[in-house]
Amino acid sequence: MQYQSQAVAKPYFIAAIGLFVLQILFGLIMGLQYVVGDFLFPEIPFNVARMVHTNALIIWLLMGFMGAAYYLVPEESETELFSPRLALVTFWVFLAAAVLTVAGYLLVPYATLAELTGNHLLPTMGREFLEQPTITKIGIVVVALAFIFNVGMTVLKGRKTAINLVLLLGLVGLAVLFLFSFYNPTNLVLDKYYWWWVVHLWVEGVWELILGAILAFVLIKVTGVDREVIEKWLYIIIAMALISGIIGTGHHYFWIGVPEYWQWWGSIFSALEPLPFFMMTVFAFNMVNRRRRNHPNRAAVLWALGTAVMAFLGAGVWGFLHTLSPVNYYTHGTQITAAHGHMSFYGAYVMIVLTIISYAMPLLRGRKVAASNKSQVLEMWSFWLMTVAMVFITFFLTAAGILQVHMQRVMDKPLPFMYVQDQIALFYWLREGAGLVFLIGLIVYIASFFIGNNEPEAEVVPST
Amino acid sequence: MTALTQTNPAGQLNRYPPGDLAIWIFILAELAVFAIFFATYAFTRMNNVELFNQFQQHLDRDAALINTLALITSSYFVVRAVAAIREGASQICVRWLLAALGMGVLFLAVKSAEYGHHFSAGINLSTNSFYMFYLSLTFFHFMHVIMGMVILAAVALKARRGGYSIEDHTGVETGASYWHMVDLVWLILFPLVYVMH
Amino acid sequence: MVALTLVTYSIGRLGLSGLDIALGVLLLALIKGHLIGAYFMGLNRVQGFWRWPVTIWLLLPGLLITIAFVLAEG
Amino acid sequence: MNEVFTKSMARNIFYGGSLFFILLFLGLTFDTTRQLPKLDNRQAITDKVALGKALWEENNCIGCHTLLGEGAYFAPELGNIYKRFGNNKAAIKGFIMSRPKDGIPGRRSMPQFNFTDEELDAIAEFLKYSSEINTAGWPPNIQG
Repeated sequence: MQYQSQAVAKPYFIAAIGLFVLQILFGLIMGLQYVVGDFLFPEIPFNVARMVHTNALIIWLLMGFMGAAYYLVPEESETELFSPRLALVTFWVFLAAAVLTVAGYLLVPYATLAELTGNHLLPTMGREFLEQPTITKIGIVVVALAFIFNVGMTVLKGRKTAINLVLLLGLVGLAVLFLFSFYNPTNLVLDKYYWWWVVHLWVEGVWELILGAILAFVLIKVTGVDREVIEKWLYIIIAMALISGIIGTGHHYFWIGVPEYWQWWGSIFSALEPLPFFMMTVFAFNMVNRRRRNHPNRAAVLWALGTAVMAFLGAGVWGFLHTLSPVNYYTHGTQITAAHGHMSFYGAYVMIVLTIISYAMPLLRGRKVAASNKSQVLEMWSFWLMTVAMVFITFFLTAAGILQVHMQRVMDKPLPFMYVQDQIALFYWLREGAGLVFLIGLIVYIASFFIGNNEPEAEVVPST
Repeated sequence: MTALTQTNPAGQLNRYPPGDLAIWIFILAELAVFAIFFATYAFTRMNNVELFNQFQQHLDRDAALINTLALITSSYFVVRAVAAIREGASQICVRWLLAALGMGVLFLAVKSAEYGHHFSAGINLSTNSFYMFYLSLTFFHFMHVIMGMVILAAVALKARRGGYSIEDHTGVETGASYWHMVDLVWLILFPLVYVMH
Repeated sequence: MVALTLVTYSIGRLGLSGLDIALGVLLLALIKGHLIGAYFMGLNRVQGFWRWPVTIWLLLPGLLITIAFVLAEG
Repeated sequence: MNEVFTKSMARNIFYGGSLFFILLFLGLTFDTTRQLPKLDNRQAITDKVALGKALWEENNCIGCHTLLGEGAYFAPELGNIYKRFGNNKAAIKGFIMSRPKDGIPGRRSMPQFNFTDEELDAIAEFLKYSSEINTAGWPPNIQG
């Protein structure tokens, strides 16, 4: 750690991991409800568990992004953070808002929460992923503004690198696009059209800038490859991401009541969306192969490479699988979508946050370069457990999805939804099993922070 | 064609195409989009031959001819501009670039007139699948022409200030490569959409 | 180039149709495209990997278009 | 030509390319907005439909169901439920009303929301409106 103020990243990372655990626990509850329909009913109905699962994910990824920004921006700018105090204040505000919101979901019925928070004044609730009460949304905007102000001022007074600028651009885009969550017309088609400006343009647009910037930062640190080389690749990759991703929004506009030309525009551009992820994989492996040094933090290198591979598989391959409109006609809104959603969020965004945590946490905890060998071995075990579990979750959901599509959409005498769900229950059981393995991986991951702290730092294994 | 041949030292082959390699990665991505677009056009036509043939007749082939000639000429001017800067003649290079830009303006003017004609006839993207493809493809290309012209203009401005030399003229080659790509795409687009049936 | 374009144009003007004509027009376009790639873009002076993208780009959609047109006839 | 691939060119492509596609996207959005009145069934939007949509949102129906294929995959698609129930609003109302408070042992069940008759009517009206949006022929069949 080169700058004192980088330390503010630590509470962000810890809170992120905490919310990660919450997310996985509720994921397991939902998984069980898929096969034991009345599990926890009516105390925690499925929709509540799902809100906690998805919102916790979004919040902890945002926490991770913020922590990453607070960690890497001072180092890139070669100056202390503009205001570490502001960063801590926003942290507590953000965490309090998140905890209160989740408590609201769990303690009162959703309709009561809507009433209590005055949803009728500015109705924004009750849309997928944007279920937060309006007041929480306003809180998110305030936190985001304070955060961007803080990071922006730091960049302004310090060195401006490509990584800095791309990260900042991604964060500003994130905040600006979030404003569309306040637009909720009664016209369902318009509602959906602009809802995607938040959801799609986040995950397949500006978040990719953040992802690219963090990955580039970690690769510079762990490989020692020349900054010029890494930064120009960063630009090319994010250029491809936006070029394909912006019009690629069209792949959500196939069946929601907008003109049919979106089927063509959406199919053609989203067919290119795997390209930036493919380039990212090539890039990450290339840089590691051209490394100038062997970094003692082998776990961080593993996470970085894992991100590139899993993002390509989850977002690229599994996305392409059902992105063409003639295919999507049958797969839209089935377990295929769920399969893609799981692997792409894990591969692209969960793993990049875990990458930066893996790189930064030992330094934030007072190590010079890396954690002890023992901690790292545990961490790498958790990497494999979670990643392999996620691959299996994706396989099982894909299998369930294919069967669902066949029975419910393709067969001559299509079967009703609930009947089909019973038929494919086996795969939901298997998915739940894989989910448990994921939880074990997560426990091992957390253990890696507590075990091996008394041992000496890992040293570079000289390579031949 | 010999007059158009590049003025590199004879017999020497390069490892990389002229211009910055980054633009070539971009060009490949763009070409890929157009290739998919062309193929989808052809396959959609396969299922609606009648419709496509019927409405294809409504297009203005005279305008398209002028535009094809405009783009080819313009590309040729750009080749001359690159040749000029390779000999260090900045001001000649600027003149050729301006000439190329002029042809670009001609293209835009003719194409805009065509669009004006379509729109006043109430034709839009949702009219039928032929017009969907015709308008999408040509408009997407139209925007590329504008983009290419912005790039050429930027290059011309820098050249006018003497920003390029015999040793360092990658910028000119980069802009030129992009412009040729725009031309290349139109060369396929023209027969495919206007003529073939 | 100009001459080839004029041929294409007159085919359009005369309203000629049919599979062979259409494919002939396509062939002319591919030749023109190749000339652009080889001479204007200067790819005939490039060796190795980068020499081929434009050629491949011409051939691949060319092939697909041909298939589609042939199938449309049959 | 010592540098075949420069950072500044990569940066220019990023900014130029992104701007280009943002403009294209806005252009398509503009055209979509102009075409929408013909497709989105907006003439059917009444106060009742608006109330129905508000209830749909404030009870987080999207947390289990999909609507035009978007939402959760735990319960059936509702974009065409009006048609699946035989264009019968009473059937929709009856189904929502009849959900047992404590669920069905071992099976998935919709919660009992205790809606008033006016609210049920509004929800049914909202679902009727949704089913008449022009969705390019989706879903493939009545099962959603």
